[in-house]
Amino acid sequence: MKLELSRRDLFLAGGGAVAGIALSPVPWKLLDDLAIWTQQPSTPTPRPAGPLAFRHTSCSLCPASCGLKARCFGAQPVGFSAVPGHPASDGGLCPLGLTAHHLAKHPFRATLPERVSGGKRERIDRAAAVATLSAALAACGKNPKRIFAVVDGRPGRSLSRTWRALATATGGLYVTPPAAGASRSLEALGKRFDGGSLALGVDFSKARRVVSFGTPVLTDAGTPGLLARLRAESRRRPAAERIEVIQVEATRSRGAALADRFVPIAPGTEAAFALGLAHVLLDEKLADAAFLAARTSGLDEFASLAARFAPALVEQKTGVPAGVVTALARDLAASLPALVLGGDPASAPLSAEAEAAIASLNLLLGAPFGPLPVRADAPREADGDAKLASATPFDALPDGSVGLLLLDATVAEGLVPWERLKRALSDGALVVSLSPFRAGLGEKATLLLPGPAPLEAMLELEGPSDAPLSTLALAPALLLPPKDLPLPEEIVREATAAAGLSLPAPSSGRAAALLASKRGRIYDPSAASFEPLAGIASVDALAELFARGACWIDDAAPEPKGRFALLREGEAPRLLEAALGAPSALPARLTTLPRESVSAAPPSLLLTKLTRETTLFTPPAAANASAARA
Amino acid sequence: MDDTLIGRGLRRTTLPRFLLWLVPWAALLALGVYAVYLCFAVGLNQTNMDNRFAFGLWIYLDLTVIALGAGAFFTGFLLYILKKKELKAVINSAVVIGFICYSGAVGILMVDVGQPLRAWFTFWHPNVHSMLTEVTFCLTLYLSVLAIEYAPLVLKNRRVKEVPGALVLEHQLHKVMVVFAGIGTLLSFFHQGSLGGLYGVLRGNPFAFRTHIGIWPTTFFLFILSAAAVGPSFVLLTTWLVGKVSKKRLVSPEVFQTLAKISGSLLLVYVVLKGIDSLIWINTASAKTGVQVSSFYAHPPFGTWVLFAEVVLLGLVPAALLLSRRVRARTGLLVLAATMACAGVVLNRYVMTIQTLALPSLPFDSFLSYSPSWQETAAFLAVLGYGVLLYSISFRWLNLFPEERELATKG
Amino acid sequence: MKLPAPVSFAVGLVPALAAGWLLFPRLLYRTEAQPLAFNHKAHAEGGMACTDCHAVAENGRFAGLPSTESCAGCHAEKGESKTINALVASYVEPGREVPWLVHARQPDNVYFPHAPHVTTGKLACTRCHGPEGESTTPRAYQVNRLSGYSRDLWGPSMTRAGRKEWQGMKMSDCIHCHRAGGRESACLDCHK
Amino acid sequence: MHTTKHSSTLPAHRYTLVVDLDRCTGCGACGTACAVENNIPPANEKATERTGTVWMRVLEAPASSAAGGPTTFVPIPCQQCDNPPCVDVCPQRAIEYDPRTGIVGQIPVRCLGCRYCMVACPYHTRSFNWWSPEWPAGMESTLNPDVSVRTRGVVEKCNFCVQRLQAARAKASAAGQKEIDPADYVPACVEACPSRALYFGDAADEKSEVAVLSKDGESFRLLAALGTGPKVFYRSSDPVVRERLSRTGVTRG
Repeated sequence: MKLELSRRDLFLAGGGAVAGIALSPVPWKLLDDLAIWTQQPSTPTPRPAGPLAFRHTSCSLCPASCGLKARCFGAQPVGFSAVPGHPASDGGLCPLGLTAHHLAKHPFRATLPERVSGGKRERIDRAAAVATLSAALAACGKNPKRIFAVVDGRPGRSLSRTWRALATATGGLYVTPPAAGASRSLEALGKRFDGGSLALGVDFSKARRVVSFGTPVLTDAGTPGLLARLRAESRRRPAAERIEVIQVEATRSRGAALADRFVPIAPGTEAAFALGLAHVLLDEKLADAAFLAARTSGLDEFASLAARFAPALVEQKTGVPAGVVTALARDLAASLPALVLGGDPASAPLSAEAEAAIASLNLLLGAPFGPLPVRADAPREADGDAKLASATPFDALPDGSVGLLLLDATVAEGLVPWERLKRALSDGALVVSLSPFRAGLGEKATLLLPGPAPLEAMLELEGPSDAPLSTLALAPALLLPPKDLPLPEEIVREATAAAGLSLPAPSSGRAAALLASKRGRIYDPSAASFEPLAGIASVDALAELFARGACWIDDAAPEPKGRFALLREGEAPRLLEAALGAPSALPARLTTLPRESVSAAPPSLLLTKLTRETTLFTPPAAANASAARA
Repeated sequence: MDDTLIGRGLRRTTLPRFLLWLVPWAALLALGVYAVYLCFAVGLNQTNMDNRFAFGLWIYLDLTVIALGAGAFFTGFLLYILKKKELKAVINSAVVIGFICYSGAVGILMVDVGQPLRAWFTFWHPNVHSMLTEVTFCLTLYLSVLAIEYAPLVLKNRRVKEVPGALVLEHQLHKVMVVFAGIGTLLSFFHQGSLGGLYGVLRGNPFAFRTHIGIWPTTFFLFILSAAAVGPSFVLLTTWLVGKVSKKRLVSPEVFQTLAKISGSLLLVYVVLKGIDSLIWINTASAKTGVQVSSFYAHPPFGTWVLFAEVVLLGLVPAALLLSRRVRARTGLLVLAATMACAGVVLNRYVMTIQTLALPSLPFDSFLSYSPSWQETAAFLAVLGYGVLLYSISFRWLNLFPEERELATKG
Repeated sequence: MKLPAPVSFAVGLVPALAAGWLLFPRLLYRTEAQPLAFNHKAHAEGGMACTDCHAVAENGRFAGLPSTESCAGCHAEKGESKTINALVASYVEPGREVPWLVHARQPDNVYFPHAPHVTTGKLACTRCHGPEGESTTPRAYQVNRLSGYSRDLWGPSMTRAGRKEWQGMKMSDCIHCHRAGGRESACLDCHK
Repeated sequence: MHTTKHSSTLPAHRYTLVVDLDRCTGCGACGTACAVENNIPPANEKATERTGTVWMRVLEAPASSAAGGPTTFVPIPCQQCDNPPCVDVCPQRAIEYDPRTGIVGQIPVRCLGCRYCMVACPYHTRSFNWWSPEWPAGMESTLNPDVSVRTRGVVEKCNFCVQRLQAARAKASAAGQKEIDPADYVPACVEACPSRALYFGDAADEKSEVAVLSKDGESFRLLAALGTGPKVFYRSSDPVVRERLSRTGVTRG
């Protein structure tokens, strides 16, 4: 019997198979699974790394030292919010701070020492790093053209003592960069006090008019958003209490665009403009006569200088219509208290003469002790017996003299431009950076000793030097540094020892020094309350508070006795010459991310959202290109 | 093999020449396929569309080819439902063109969406309020109808006929064709309309938004009408073009007359209604949103000339021409008028898509520009290449013009 | 001899049915072993409640599975049993978390809060998780090869016919229960 | 808790954002906090302001007067319209208006990426994922586990940090409360704004700050004439700014 298989049988069997599959779960289950499959994330699936907890610390990226409330899953922070009422920041945070937890994973992060030789960058081990550094240290001091210099972005820390001791041991320099914001104006004014140098801060809440010669007061200086907030709040108050911001600047910067009044001015003619305002104030007897009589000296000499700057001349020099100069001066006099701030070392530095003229103008307006209060530095460890080098200002760094340059991790390129540093270096100098990033100055260094990234180590953070009161946080670490990270401070110590030099043991006495001062109050962010420092029982208790993210704030300092000189000895001729000089070139108009220029760390990659996906800010590449041109 | 595939009594060029003719179109298709591959593999960042110009060349293309492809349903409607027997001469060609237009549009749409694998969710979780749902449903269904209408053409091929059952199937299909023509017409009415509704429902866009009649904005009806009007014109145009290229007489002149008359009359109705709609729009848009209609035309290059060109130059004028017996008598003028009619609808679809997106919306927006990337253009041209290929093959091996043999033996 | 039509049909039908019902599930799911032979029943008989290990925190977050640290609260040292030895040696001592394969884990875009269900809604754990607490060894974890999700989301039966309430954790199951109780919900109540 | 109560007994919430334009300095903190909270990836190398994924966009409006005058920065998240033009256009119900919160939700896993909603939205607050999201190695560990990551080819937008509402509801549930503590539900942008230009709350509560602020004469809404009913209000003490920003953009001059 032979089985005949026809095409019909095949069709039937095929039909049966189709029916069988249709009657099985296959099609329906597959349909469902495929639907889910098309929704499969080809993306990371974030899972909590532990239970949710909030931890407090302070941001170390810029001098503002804002309080951070970190939302953490297990040990992993996933976001920050500001801490309302925090003494340093009062609830403000900037884009840089909001992304601080990304920096440990930044693509430019370095976790091993790197050396650049012959134009090639190579990773080296700890021993090689120590050897390179110790050879360079040993060579220092022998040749006066190849000295050692260390740049410290945040002087006054316990670590700063180590750097000062190292400078002493090698016969080198301990260099401090200018502080960001309005510090230069405050210094210029403080120097005129006859009781010696006086530290002043800025208290915007006490001013009705803020005249800024390029200081980004609304956008980028001091506590993020503070002046914008104060100004907006004042608008709901009677007209006489409103705060107005007047920006005097050569370009329509972001700050100028936001100011209530923008006075475009020929670049480099700020001194003439300030003296013009002084002229009107004195000529029309609008200056704060009581303050001048009680608190200043040298009015006649200054008046005769200012007399030369009639509004007509000022118009000719600065391009600002005479009427605008007069009206502004009258408005300032009518809306006291007013204050005037100079440029910003990071974005728009002014000449010393312009700062001097601005200091005089502040005196005519009676700004000191009101909008410009006296402040004291946060308590520091006493030098004691230790022989420690004193600070050399960055501007005073001699050209072509440095054979070994050590850049602390806190040094920001915006305040310490590489072009200026290069001038100070002698041929074949070794540039050591302790930055954890292969970016900014870390990229320029020939020996990179990367340390812990932001949030990976406890840091001593003082608030900005132009804040009305000093603050201090011993900000706890949130993240663990990579396991095998060689600590740069240890490498430096080893290399120093290998070079036959000695350093004092590392100290950590800041909390003790603070406690001993009995000054100020401490803010506990978890309780959102202040406690007088005098009430803290022990250094351990204080340290524990700091470990919970606390922040100390100073008491208001008493008004000192003494007078300000309206002009310093021999200042008048220089001032006159500068104010009558020709305008300078127009600076490029850039809008960098807030605080980008004063941060030692590169911005998180997420901030490309702002620089690439909005038109608000100049992309970093364009900013670098035009900075190089300038 | 090739010879035996060509319909009896039809004369076609030699196979090598035919293949040579296909080469450039195949190249176009291949380039487009590569562009589509890029869009799938790398993503839609290969296009120049962006968050503000979220629709671009492709959506415009879809709207346009579907309007032009309307000849398929409308000729079917005229032939099978209204019994305009003379249109039998072009129905096959119209079906092929419709199939090309619709399949091209659906294909491009699948590239245009970011997650084509999820496109079928529309059937699973449909939002009945969305015009796009209506478009998706009707388009897919109508494409299936077109495939069914296409099938008899293939089945009647000399060689396919020899397969047992093919003729029976063809005969059965022929008997129910009137049903499919009806279904096709209904579906087409809906998706042509909902394509218009796509923009007419945009409440946030005073330029595109139109008064609603029932649940549909007026653009719903205008799109149906304009598509029905230019469909016959496009059939006329393609038939004439195929005749020119193949150097053959394919249909008798009366067919052109009928197509032109129908197209002209519908176009006239469309233009009148479009005019009325524009007047209503001008008077209600500003009343509702405070926007003067003139400000829509204050952003060059979109001046009032656009409206004029759409309604008068490429609307009223071709309508008049197509309705004039003296114009119809001269093929050159007739073809010009049909071209103008098609151009009017092409412009309308352009305006609805591009001007809608380009006009500023927020108070600090500016007029936006957009130019397609080469990938978008290549994918666009691939539809053209695919169309010519499929049409050429169909023309060679299927009997697209039933009158052709007769006319060839006669003349 | 010619085959009768039903026979030809059956020649196709039967293997297809067999493949669809018997082979397909094996192909679709992959079985993975749990890291430890955890005994729920022993813990429950020891007087522990589900929430002793799987608690809702004060902030409303469900803690999920207990950390190794909490296991170590009772099982810090070896000796009691093989499983405990393994726990101590592999996880407690090196301080690692146990990589449990979670039957009830939902896709990443799903947000399921325990607090409204357990605390407010007073639903028993068993309502959704079944008699998991009575198990003496952990059930084998089956993962869908296509979707990568646990088989428990679909339920044990391929057809989902006749399944118990706790068998299956698909969106339709959630919706079913919510609708039955007249509880309205929006997409973003349960999706993130 | 909403999910456990019958709808008829539910009080309707109207979560509302008020933006004080006097305070905004365009610093970008809101958008940054938003990107961190919502797991928005860093910009692709080729991304521009028109192809980026930005939920909270800050735009610079022209100066308020011809003579220059201060610039106004306008942060624009999804306007959470009460009469949203986007919901009805989605072909597969990937957008939903929740009548209990007023939040317009977009469900990326349902989205097929047709971008019709983007065309429909006059505020341009949606982003299409033109690229696959990518994070540098290791940075995924900083992602927020409360928000799922979206894939290439889908549309996304602001949802008022609804995950924070979810968390607040769960917290209320755990504490046996029916209503959330308003302090527990604050979107990331509001929390981040250093000049406190953003106010958030439930406008259904007549006494809430947002209810009061949104009703006074200084508040207005963008494109109010279109009838979309946004729940994002803007306010300015400058009548010129108010007038200019409440216009429809197509109107020239």
